Amino acid sequence: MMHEDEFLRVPITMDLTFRYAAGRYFTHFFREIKDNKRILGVRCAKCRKVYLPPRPFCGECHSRMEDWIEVGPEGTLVGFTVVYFSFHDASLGGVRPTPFGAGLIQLDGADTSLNHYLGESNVANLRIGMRVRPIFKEKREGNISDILYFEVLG
Amino acid sequence: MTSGLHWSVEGLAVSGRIAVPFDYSAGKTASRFLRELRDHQRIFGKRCPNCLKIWVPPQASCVECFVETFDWVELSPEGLLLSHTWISSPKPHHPPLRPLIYGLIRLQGAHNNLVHLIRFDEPGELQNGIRVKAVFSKQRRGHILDIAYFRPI
Amino acid sequence: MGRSVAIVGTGQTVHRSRRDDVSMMELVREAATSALADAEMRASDIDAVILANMELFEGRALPEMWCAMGAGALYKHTLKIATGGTSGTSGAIAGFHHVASGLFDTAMVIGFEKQSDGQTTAGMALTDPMWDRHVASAAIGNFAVSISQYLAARDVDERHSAMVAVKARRNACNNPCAHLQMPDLTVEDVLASPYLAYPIHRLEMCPTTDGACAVIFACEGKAEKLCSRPAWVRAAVTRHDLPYLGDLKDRLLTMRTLRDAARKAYEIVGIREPIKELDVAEIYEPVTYAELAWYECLGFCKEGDAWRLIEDGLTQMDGVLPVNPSGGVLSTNPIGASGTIRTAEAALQIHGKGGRRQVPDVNLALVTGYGVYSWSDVMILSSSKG
Amino acid sequence: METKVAVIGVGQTAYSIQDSLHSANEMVLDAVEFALADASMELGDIDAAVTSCIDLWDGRTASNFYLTEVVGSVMKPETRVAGDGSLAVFHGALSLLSGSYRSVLVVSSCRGSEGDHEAISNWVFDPIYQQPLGLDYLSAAALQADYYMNQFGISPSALAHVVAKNRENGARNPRAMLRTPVSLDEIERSEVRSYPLRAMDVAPVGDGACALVMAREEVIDKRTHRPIWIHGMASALGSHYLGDRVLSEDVALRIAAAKSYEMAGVKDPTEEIDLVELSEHYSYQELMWMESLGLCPAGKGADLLLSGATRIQGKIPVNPSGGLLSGCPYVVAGMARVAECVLQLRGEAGGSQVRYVSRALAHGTWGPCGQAHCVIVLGAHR
Repeated sequence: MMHEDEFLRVPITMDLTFRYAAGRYFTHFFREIKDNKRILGVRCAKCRKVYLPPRPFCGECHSRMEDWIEVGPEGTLVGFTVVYFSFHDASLGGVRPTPFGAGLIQLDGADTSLNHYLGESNVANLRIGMRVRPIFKEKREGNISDILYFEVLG
Repeated sequence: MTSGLHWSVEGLAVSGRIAVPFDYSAGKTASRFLRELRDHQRIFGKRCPNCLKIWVPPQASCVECFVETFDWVELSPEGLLLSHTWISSPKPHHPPLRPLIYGLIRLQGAHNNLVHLIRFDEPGELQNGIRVKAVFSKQRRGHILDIAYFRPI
Repeated sequence: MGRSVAIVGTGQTVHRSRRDDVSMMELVREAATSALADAEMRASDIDAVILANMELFEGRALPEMWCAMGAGALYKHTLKIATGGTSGTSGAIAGFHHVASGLFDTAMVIGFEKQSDGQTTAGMALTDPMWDRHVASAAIGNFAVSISQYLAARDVDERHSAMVAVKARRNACNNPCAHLQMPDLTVEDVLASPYLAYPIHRLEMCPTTDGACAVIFACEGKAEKLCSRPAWVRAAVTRHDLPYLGDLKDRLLTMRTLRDAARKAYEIVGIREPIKELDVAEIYEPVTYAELAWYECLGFCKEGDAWRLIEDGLTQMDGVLPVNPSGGVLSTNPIGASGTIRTAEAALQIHGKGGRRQVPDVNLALVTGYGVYSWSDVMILSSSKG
Repeated sequence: METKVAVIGVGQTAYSIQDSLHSANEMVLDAVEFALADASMELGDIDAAVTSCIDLWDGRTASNFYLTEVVGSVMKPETRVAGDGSLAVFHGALSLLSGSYRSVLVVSSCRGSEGDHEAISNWVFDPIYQQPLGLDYLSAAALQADYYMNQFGISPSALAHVVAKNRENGARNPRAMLRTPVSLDEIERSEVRSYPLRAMDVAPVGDGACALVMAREEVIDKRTHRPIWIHGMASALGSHYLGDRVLSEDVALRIAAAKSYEMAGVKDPTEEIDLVELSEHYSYQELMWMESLGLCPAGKGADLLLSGATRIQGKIPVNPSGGLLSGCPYVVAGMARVAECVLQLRGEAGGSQVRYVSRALAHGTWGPCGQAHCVIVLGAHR
């Protein structure tokens, strides 16, 4: 029978698909990674800052940026973590496997850093300042996962 | 090294998916309404103590007066079809009923209207102003679709 | 300049990890009716309604369409502000702008989040589909990376971080609305809790909460009649920054948005020594280390000295500047409401309605909001119109 | 309003069904640069930004984050109104009036081509009573259309005349997505999507961005700026549940219009408003919104339309831009209506220019079938 305190819930599963336009800058960036395994940043002509990921506009100088600069492929680990907690990944529609190492990588020649996976998930083997290099996928498609992770060189 | 600009004729597109299970609290008022559908196949509204209007589906507070409602009123499962639409090409977010027809229904005794599904084989022949009656699902789970649809009487 | 504006009423839900007894809309209603009761106002006395909430945490598009019904917003000007974690403070600043503009005499701002309806980390990690999303692990992962930088640069050890967690959850015991109330929590307990992401232990991170908070703003002339001790908005400053996590070097240490917003707010009010002149601070600390980092950004101490503040108890309830008597975000985190709660708690202290968490004689209160990677809001409330 | 605020710069991208070349921030950057150039200003001159975009339509969380740079809000104030662009204009004006800022950049963007508009709109409906029925913007609008047409005896051909007029206007507007006129026959033979609405009764979905520079009067330079003043503005929200509303009378719009007219000192809109740009997401809405705006009595929208009064050469032109039926992205729609009014008031509307305009009305709406509305009255004179 009914209980006054039986509170119901209504389950609804979202499953929406999107087709995001990469735009001029990410298109060029991903194409270079896909075709040539080259990582390109974009440089502000005013402040000379090299941005990764590349973007059309320097938010500091208010100027359009059009100078493409090859950076890396090696870089320096400037921050890291190992993620243990499990969570639902909306892109996968399921739980992302843990643990995994992740970090901020400043590629040689870039002024900003990129977040990405690390090939190392043991905290004891990670330190700020370590050198890293990207491991590219064999069959690249033109998106972020063309870089599988960054290998820690020591 | 600076490379030149190589703008492609057509930009890349990256496909993405947002797949997340949500689980929405119905809250005290809607839980009772949905339990009545599930357990007794009865449709209840709530009366505002201030303006005395009966709202269905029921709300914790009057839509217009914003005062708390307490008074539950059972409504007739029959009502009048005020407007309707049928969808020519239903999509995945639509329920499986075919043809898919929505109706705006004034239940006897209610101040406002209820939107629900209408079961009718010839959507092009459906007329506003006819009487319709709630048909309950055999399998009920405490859900607005425990009323499977309304059908013309 | 616009009119002077004050907060004349606040209301909060009972914040819990799951509020099965209310829908999202009814959660809003609980906060709204509580704020109206506090200010002895009726819904019809409110001229504009501003909601603050993040759509993808509960999978709602334009959630205010439904939830504003719980705020008595029928036929009123209603809008929603959504700026990530700062939604609640940006909503409050929008409420201030509404009344200061002269177009509305009163406005109610309601922040809310019903995280048990959704998957917050999933929603939060739905960032830039080009770069960030594939690797994003939301607030926990992002803070963990930034904390690794913070630990490398500062003489802080994990015990200092744990002390912040203990302070928050003990303060929360004085706040009947607070979600995590842990009177017996110790530094050892915090450090013994499992890692979520190195170096963040579970008890160093904010919880996920179902909750809502409403704040009522009124113009000068009305505010004095509605409230015996209105909390006047003396400064409201927002700063946003570059979009990607890696755009800012040593994000936690620099947090230039918070530094600049605080500097500007202090300048407007004429504050030179914040730790001495402010009476209470309600700051948005999603993780223990953020509170330590914000101490420096807010000028509460010299660069690198944040650990001394917590070690010496200067930000405890009986310290020189109590920080987060409410228990803070570490104790209660309905994200869209978290900034509104900071605003409400600061106002409550000025109203003198803090109950067991009341700090004596509060005339100047600081509010901060934090969102996305590096967005900041700063507000200063005062018992005097200025 | 004692203090005066004005729009001093307008920028719009060309609106398109799909812009596969640009990402949202690139699109917004174009609109922002147009608006700044139009106002003879630089980003550094702007005190704050107000953005309008909606996470679910953008398919990402805190979707204004990737606009921070291009709207100039690095180390500056920005707030995001998660709703129609007309509300962002409202909020921009309001934050100027509050004295907090002297100039603001308001920006609206949407890339409708990236997601499924109808599937997304299902997530607007409350998850307990309405969403599980599968309601979406189209089916809710169709229920309203049927109710309205039934109530007042409006024929499907009146709807077709709305489409024909707007598509004819849109053919003259270089920013419209659809720039070909269509015949009544083509409209009435287009497939039924959700009875009684046919494919051509439904505004197309697409991509684009709009930006406006707004300022307080003290920063307006008479030599370089051509300010268009905000005379009145108001918004109102109706009930979320379709069954709570009398679907043929839009109370929320009537209230928003009345408040906006009062602020602008407009007593008789039919005499004092020279042009209307309204948000007809579906053809029948143009008729309903005209009635609620007080341009004609209830149920007489079709008569007003068929009299020719709302054509570009008529007494009160409605949607000389071609309106939403000629294509303007969701969310951007309400801000673009303001932009079009500004161009008209300046006499810069090109092929869609209306001859005598000194006061214009812009309207935005969001939520299921007109749940919420914003009305902004603009004028060429202070």
